[in-house]
Amino acid sequence: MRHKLYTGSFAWIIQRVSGVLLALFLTLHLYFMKNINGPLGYQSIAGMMKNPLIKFGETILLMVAAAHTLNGIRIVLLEAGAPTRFQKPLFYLAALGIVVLSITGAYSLLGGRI
Amino acid sequence: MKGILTWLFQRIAGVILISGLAAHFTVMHFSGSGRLGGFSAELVSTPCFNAVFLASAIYHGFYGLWGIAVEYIQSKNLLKTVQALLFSISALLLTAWLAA
Amino acid sequence: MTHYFDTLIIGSGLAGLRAAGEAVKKGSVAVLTKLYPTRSHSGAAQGGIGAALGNEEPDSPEWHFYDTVKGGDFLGDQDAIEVMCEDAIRTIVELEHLGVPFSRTPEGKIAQRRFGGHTRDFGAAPVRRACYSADRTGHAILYALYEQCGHERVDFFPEFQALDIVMDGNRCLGALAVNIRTGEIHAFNAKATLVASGGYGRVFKTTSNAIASTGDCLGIAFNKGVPLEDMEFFQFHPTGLYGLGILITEGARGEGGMLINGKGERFMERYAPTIKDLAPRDMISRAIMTEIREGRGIGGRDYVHLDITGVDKKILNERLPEISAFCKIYMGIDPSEKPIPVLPTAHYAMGGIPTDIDGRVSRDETGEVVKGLYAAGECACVSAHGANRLGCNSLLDTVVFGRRAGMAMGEFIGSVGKSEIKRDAVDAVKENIEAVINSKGKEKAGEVRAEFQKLMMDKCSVFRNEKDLTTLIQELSSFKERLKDISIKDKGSAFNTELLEVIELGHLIALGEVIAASALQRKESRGAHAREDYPKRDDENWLKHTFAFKTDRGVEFKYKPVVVTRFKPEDRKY
Amino acid sequence: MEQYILKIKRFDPEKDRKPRWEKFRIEMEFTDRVLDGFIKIKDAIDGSLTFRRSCAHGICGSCAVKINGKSGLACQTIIKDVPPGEIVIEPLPAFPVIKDLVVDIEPFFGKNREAMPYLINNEPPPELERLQSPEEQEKILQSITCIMCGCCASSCPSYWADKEYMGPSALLKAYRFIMDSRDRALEERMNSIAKPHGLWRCHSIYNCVEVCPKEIDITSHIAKLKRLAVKKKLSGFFKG
Repeated sequence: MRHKLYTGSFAWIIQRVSGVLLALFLTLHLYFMKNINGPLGYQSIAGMMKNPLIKFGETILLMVAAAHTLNGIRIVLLEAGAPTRFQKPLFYLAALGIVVLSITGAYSLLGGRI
Repeated sequence: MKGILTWLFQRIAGVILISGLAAHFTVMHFSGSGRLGGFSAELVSTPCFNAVFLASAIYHGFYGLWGIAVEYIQSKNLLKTVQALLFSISALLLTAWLAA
Repeated sequence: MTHYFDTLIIGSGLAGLRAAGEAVKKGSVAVLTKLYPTRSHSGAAQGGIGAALGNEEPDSPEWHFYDTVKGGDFLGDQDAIEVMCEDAIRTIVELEHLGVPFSRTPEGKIAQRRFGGHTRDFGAAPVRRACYSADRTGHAILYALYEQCGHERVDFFPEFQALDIVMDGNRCLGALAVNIRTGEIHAFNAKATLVASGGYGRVFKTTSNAIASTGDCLGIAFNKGVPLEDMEFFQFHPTGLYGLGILITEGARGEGGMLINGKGERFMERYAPTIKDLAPRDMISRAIMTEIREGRGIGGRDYVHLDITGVDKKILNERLPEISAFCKIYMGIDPSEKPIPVLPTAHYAMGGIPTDIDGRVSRDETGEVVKGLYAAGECACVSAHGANRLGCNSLLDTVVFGRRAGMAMGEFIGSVGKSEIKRDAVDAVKENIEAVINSKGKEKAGEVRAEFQKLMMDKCSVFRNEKDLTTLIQELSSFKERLKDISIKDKGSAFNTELLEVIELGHLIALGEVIAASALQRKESRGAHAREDYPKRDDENWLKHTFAFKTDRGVEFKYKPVVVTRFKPEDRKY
Repeated sequence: MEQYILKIKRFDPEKDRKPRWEKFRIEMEFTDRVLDGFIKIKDAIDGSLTFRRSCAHGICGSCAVKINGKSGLACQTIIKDVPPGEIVIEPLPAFPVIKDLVVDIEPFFGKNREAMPYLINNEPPPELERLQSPEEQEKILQSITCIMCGCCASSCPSYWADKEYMGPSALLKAYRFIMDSRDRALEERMNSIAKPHGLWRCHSIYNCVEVCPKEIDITSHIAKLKRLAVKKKLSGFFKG
């Protein structure tokens, strides 16, 4: 039997996984943007961006970034002195924020504009 | 005493990224006019903003990976190698972008 | 494996650690413990450590001296008591400087509270004498001493259980111990050996003592011909959590708690009109048992209530957090709202290995010493507590006499050469172990132990009489037979706790026999020893210490006069 | 009396190559402790069941095990507080198993020693006690209640991953002395904890707080140390 999964460790796993994904994305993003004038060319990139699969990927990216950001704010607040009794409520708040951001973001990216 | 400032910068970089990302996203993706609230496309594309934003992002990301490496890699040699690799990639990315 | 040390200390409670801190100044020190040093039952001491600091109200070591003599029903050796009470203030200051986080007064001095039997002006009214760290005083001191010892390069051998103390004629050579983790026997050669292995409350069914408090070293020493002093005196703490025996500190009454019977009366007013619920423990335990016997338990049942609902909640949180937690966890009771069901619980052995005030073990009633063997703490009987120990004097005893033993050993090791434990001593211990492992008997250790503890509880606890004690002694001889008939399932060598429990049970039964025999021969009531058939104290015939010896004919007794210097025996009224 | 099933992870180093599960059916009172269950099994069913125990009321810290996936003291876990059904018992995670429920706790104690757990004050001592106001003591009040049972470390994901991480209890120990108004070794202690395998491996996961049998708010104590380290570093900068 694995160790019981508490809110705090759940938040930590999200933070870890999203962090690694974002670092990976950041590296690729910077690499491709730098080589934009290279073999791929701006046009092909711009064309790629219209691909629904890429749009979907961007939505996921937004969700991951939102999760990392909001939970990051939670950790910063807690380490700055927010009392322990707030750690779970803060996580629920962050989770709510992630959901809201994801929905609005997805709507904006996949559909029209806000 | 080791790691105090690097740890602190991770938090500071995080906070910079939050505001930077907010500007980046709002201006680039959500606002058709290239202007939203206090952010403008001009601000977002100034070299200074870019440099700080980029440096923060690279620092935050790679320091995070560095920390994970410290925790999960038991072998001292492997850890050193991985850390050197992380450092090189981040330095390369940063210089390549700042040079432009 | 063989080790050589200047000083060997068996037990890592307060006495052992304090002695180690002292002995390490003069030579190498090994501390053996069958647990980990921080797991010692010293850490469970709650209420306080006594010293006439006078931080909260006027106090004097002389009053402390008097209270201790009177609390011990005049059986304590007054030279030892004087040493302890005079040294108390220095001891507390020393502990404070070592880092013990004592609770504080608003001015930042060490806070003190009332405790049973501690009075001002020779019995006039309760006095604040117990220095405390909330209700975790033992824990706070234990950690400070352990941490300092670690710092001082004392060699710790955790999870090493002593199996034998090796003697060569009248000289102690060291001890044999098993490394519990591997099952390997280690020989510890030492110029000086300190027994600081603590109490043996596990001879009784209901006890505040740890499961590890089995008095192993007393059993070993007794086997080796060392007498045991005053074993009939076993203190029952009046307020053990009903059914569990977990201690509720006297500090709870010191802070204003009171005992209530089934009729809602504060019955201690009848037994000790001056200091009521802060009377010495033996008196309160008897009072509770009397109330219950006469049908005034709560709802006619076998317990009374400790009511601390009147104590300010803030004080409860600050000064008694631990017991509040116990009550919530184990009884589902919030003591700030409901009274706590309590019953006397076997708590402290006044008797033990006889020593002088420097921890040297006596070989007989004349005070002849065993060379190189020392004892301190609950397992020893300097006789600072006489027939009944006052609350908060035990921690004081361990630290004061632990330090003195440490200093004495430090001096002694300069005067003798290295010792060398012979091979056959090791072989004998191995044979004993083999015998237990290979036994094909049909008894189970757990059952034998449970029956033994219940028997001791029924026949030899708060009240005693000749009929019960005689039956008890007869039945105990059958237990010695049953012990040999115990077989175990675990035949391995690594962490074989089943084997060690059988060995511990052997010591418990041996000690039970000594307790019963000692109780039977003392025909008077004094302190914790209450004989229904001899209800009066008899100074003419019994103002003397009992020395029990192991002989082929069974336990035999000799006597040693009580040292009376300052306070002549008087009526013990509160 | 009710029937309970204790499912215990067992390992005998002299017989087993890997741990195995064993189920024991025992009668227990509603108010019994899990430790009472162990003792019942050892006394009546299988004497070879091996576990540590001593005080049986949550002050010695011997009997920490994993109960239904949560690190805790067997003597402080009452049957009625455990969800009905099988009770799953394992040795503490993160420590090497010696036998059955006994783990090697030596490295854990070693890490506590890294934090220099003893009061350091080389100023000449006053004749009586060093004064300490109740407010000053308030700061260390929670931290002194630690019983070194190992529950915190054994449930910390950082501790699981990083074999060199000091762990929550060692950091708490450092806190206890750093915040003690009588201690004079702030610099050395800061050096002993502000290092890659020290303070910075705490990610405020709060598992230690969830399991601590003494209900110590360990994470917030560690967060205070982080803030103190930053403050000390920055003030060092401004002083030159």
